[in-house]
Amino acid sequence: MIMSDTPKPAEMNHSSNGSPWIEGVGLALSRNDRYIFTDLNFSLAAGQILQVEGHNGSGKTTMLRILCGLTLPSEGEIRWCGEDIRKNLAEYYAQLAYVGHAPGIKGELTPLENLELARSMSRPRKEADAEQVLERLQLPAYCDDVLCHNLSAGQRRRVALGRLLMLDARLWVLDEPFTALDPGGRKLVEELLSGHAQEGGMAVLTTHHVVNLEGCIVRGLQLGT
Amino acid sequence: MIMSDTPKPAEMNHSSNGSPWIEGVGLALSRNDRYIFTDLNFSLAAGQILQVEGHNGSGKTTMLRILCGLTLPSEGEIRWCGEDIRKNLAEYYAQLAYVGHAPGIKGELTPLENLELARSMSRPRKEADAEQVLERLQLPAYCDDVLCHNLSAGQRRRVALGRLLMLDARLWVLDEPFTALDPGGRKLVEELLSGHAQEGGMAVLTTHHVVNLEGCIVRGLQLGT
Amino acid sequence: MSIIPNWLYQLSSPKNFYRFAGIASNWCGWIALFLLVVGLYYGLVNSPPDYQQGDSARIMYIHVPAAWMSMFVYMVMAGSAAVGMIWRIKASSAFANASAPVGAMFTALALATGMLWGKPMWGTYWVWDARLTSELILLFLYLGYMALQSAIDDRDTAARATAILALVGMVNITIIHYSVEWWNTLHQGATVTKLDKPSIHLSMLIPLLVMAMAFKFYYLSNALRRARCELLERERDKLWVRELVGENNSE
Amino acid sequence: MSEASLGTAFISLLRRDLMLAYRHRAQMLNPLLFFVIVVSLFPLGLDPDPDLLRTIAPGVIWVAALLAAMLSLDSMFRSDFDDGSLEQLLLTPHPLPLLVLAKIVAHWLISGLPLLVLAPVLGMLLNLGSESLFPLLATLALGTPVLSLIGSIGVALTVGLRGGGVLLSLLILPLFIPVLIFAANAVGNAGAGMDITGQLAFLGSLLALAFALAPLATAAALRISLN
Amino acid sequence: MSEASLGTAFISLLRRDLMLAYRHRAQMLNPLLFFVIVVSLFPLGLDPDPDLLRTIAPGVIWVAALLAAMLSLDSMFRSDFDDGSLEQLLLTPHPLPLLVLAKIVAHWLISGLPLLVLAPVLGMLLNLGSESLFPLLATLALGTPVLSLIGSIGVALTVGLRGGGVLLSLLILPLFIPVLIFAANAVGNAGAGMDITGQLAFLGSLLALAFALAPLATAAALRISLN
Ligand code: HEM
Ligand SMILES: Nc1ncnc2c1ncn2[C@@H]1O[C@H](COP(=O)(O)OP(=O)(O)OP(=O)(O)O)[C@@H](O)[C@H]1O
Ligand SMILES: Nc1ncnc2c1ncn2[C@@H]1O[C@H](COP(=O)(O)OP(=O)(O)OP(=O)(O)O)[C@@H](O)[C@H]1O
Ligand SMILES: [Mg+2]
Ligand SMILES: [Mg+2]
Repeated sequence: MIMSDTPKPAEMNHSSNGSPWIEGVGLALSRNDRYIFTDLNFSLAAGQILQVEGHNGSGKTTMLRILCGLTLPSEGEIRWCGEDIRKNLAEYYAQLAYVGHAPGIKGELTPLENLELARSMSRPRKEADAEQVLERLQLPAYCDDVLCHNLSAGQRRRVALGRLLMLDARLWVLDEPFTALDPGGRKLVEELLSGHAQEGGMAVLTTHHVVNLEGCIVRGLQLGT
Repeated sequence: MIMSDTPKPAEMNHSSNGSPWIEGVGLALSRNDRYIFTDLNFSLAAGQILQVEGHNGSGKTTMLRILCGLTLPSEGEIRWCGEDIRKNLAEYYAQLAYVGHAPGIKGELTPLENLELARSMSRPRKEADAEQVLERLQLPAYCDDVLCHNLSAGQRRRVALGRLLMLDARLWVLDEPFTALDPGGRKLVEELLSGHAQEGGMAVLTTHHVVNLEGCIVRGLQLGT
Repeated sequence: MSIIPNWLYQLSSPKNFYRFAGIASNWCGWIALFLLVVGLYYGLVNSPPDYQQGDSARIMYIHVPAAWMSMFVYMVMAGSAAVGMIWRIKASSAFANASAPVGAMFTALALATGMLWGKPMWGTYWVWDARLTSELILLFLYLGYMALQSAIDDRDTAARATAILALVGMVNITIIHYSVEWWNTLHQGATVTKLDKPSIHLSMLIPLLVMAMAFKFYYLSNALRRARCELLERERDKLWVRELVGENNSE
Repeated sequence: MSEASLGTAFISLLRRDLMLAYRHRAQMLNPLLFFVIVVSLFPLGLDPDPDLLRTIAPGVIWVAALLAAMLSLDSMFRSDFDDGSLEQLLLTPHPLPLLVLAKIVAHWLISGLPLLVLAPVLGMLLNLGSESLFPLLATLALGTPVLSLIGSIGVALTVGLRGGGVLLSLLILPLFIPVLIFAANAVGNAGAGMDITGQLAFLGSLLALAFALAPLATAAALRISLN
Repeated sequence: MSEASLGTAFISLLRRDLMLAYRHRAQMLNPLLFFVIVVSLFPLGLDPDPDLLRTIAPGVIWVAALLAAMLSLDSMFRSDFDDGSLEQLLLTPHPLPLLVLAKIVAHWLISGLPLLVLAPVLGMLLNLGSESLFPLLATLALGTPVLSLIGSIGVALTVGLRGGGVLLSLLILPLFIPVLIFAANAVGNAGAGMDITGQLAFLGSLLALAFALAPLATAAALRISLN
């Protein structure tokens, strides 16, 4: 079940140079007394990207939700810089940005309003400007005044991904970020990801598609048998 | 804007051999008085597959909804065997199966219940059996008793696609059917599609991914500039 | 298009309607003003005080036309919304939308004048009487129409949805009108609108009718002006609007 | 090639809605409990003078019925809209008004019928005389289906919209009022020994009218809302 | 690296919820209209005798408050849950109970405050004496926030938890009842010239208790529901 596991010495490294790292230790989850996965271990250092893989229903989404502290694992824990995230959720969440299956944007607000809202709810990136972010995400200008529920699926996803650029998060957790995006949009997200990694950020993502992350350290985590 | 258009003689052919065909004539749609597309024409004969292409927000979903008669075009009409579908919606709908962005399955019902419901609401395929369909869609057996909102995204999508196998529809309209599916699932849907085409069915689909439909006549319709 | 006369069909194009409405709204406005002055003079100054009610009866010249208009406007609104929905005529929907605030205003006016009149006549501003209540409901219907319209942001969809609402609300109009017969109420029964023999003196009837006409023309003038604005906004990307705006700018 | 049967579709849809309601028992009880609370609030909060209670009983029970219908109407098409089932409903070969009717019937079975069952008990709580009991039941039997029928139009018009609940009530409460007036009036008059066939006839014809027109209007409204 | 400010988050969330309710200025009128309609249902259904109306006025206004709370509670977390905003709310660095409080405040501003503004007018329509006006306002001011606070717990428990049982109704409605009884009672007594400090004190302490505990309970319930 475990494809890649960091040996202990590596962890020592992380802590010594002061940059953050995250690890999952002995994770297991059962639903209705059926184990979806057991004894899952991984670890991720600054500048690395973890790609969670597995067939439909193998527990990828569940695993990401555990990573975010949304779902309680049946066994094991998530550690941020060596400490269980449950000990200091607030500090952990200040470093985290999550984009899940559900976009987490309000259909009755415009893209601009949604991004402004996202910014004010967590730790904002200093230089972030909602309008520029939307431009960066190649959302056509006429969309600025259209309510999000009128946008197309791909446009909505772009707005949701805009959150990553509004927040100053070290750890990105992305559940199938490429869904609904056209090839141009996919390329864009790949660029965002590798840029983030090069700045020393971390990302955990799932996708059923081939991703092209040049110049990044991509690790794999295989779920399901 | 039009990439492929069937010449008149082809239409004559369709009608003469009695198999159905569908065409869109001079379609245009405006939202809040802004045109999303204008003067769109296409036509599709039995055994063919139409792949609608375009960047995010180019109007693919809207176009499929027009095809289903859900959205009223600002101009133009859809014709089924040469006749405006609005003239005889019931007969048209007996031939149609639509799987949209929203799965159209109830989260509080089990997959089996959902498929049974789908069958009883439209013209069922004679030999269709919900349990076999779920098996064909490679849904693990334990899912049969799990409520759909507990299923994973990909599993839910499989249930939604199950509708295609429960109904006896000549025309499939699929909006990004590959979303959330793992490679195995995608292969499955490709097989379903080419099987359907070989039996003389028609399909209209959108997808941002490369599809491999061997032995099928795949036509393209490009939206957006 | 055989159902609609050709001239009406041509009129229904936004551009022609805009031209026509501009002229008509001006004319109606002036006529309304003239009739209003005449009606008010005859009603408030020149007509005899009522033998039972004295001078307070003069409220009638506002109240009764306003009450009539409140229902009349609703019917026009529902009709034009229906036409707009069925034949997808923007001008017709725009006219329906423009009617709603005017109608609501007349309804509020009828309610207010009725309440003012009620104090000297019945000793109270408000009773929960069938006609009064149904008039209040009519106000809610207008407000509901406007609320629904403002809640839907696609204008075509909004026009069709509000048309259905307006048509369903028509049932209520019947109830308002017959409320006086169905329940025994404080409110006066039909006096003017009895067809055979109006039980009202001619010297009061004439100013009343003049006021009624004045209100009608005011309605037309106001609603046409509003419909014009809405059309202009909706067609802002169309050639004729650009030309129009261009003309004005170059002047 | 087996044909699509309207009867099967109608029954399946009805069964589905009842099943969903049953799985959501909590939500189902909400309007019912609300009904009981509204009715019992009056004897509890007011001074419990038996005569007073008897006078207000018909009105209170009817207003409570109205409000309970309102509460449950809100979710009539919402979840179907959200998960795309409504689209699928529109795409069946069956006449939409009849399918809509199945949903309305389900709504009435869930929200109207229980009131009929509860009404005698509540009437007793409010000292309603036994001579008013039958008229109360009769008006409820004729009137609550009208609420479901008319309400469905409003819900269909507002299904995709935000601020749903309040907007919905703005649209439909005015349309409910005739039912309320005639029904409460009938029960009150029955208590005073008067004849109420007139009111019952009115309610009956309202029901017939609503039954004939509301499914059509609702179906049209749904097609518009989904446009 | 600028820090996340709790104040900003609280205000933005509050503003967002208000904005969602009133996308257009005109929509601010909706709750007010709603109350007028609900309150006018009673005189229509009952016999519109001024004395009778005065007696039932407190009950009527309180039922309207309850209805407004119930109608809007249902959607308090639902749309946030459906579109994933609720997840995002849980993932902010701020203490969840305080963010939840922002949502509760928004709910009260939408469903409770308009009633306070309108109460004098509605009281007049229902012939309520001027001596009852202050007590009515006082009970509404103390009581409606309690409805929002307690209600939020129930909604949070049931938001994702389908078939979760009869919990919601059984949990929140019984808690609403004391509020209603004491409030309606206080207004009634005030009309009869009696002292009502007792009732007000009770409502006040209920409010204090709910204020202290409800956001905590709601936050915990949300975490459980999203698990
Ligand atoms: C708020 C209070 C009132 C309201 C809402 C109200 C409403 C109405 C309405 C809707 C009509 C038109 C009925 C129809 O044409 O079918 C009307 C007509 C009339 N009202 Fe009132 N009214 C009020 C108070 C009064 C009072 C106090 C009086 C005087 C005693 C009065 C006298 C009349 C008369 C004489 C008519 C014309 C009846 C006819 O010929 O149709 N109203 N009112
Ligand atoms: N209550 C439950 N009872 C039984 N099984 C459950 C329950 N809840 C969830 N599951 C199972 O847990 C798994 C959840 O998987 P998850 O959503 O994490 O999958 P995933 O890897 O993200 O899949 P996908 O690629 O389709 O998104 C599914 O197999 C689902 O059937
Ligand atoms: N009310 C509105 N006002 C302005 N634009 C609108 C409105 N409603 C929809 N649109 C626009 O119409 C288009 C809808 O496109 P549609 O959903 O059909 O795109 P799509 O091709 O399916 O895109 P995707 O690949 O992202 O799914 C979008 O560009 C959207 O911004
Ligand atoms: Mg997943
Ligand atoms: Mg799309």
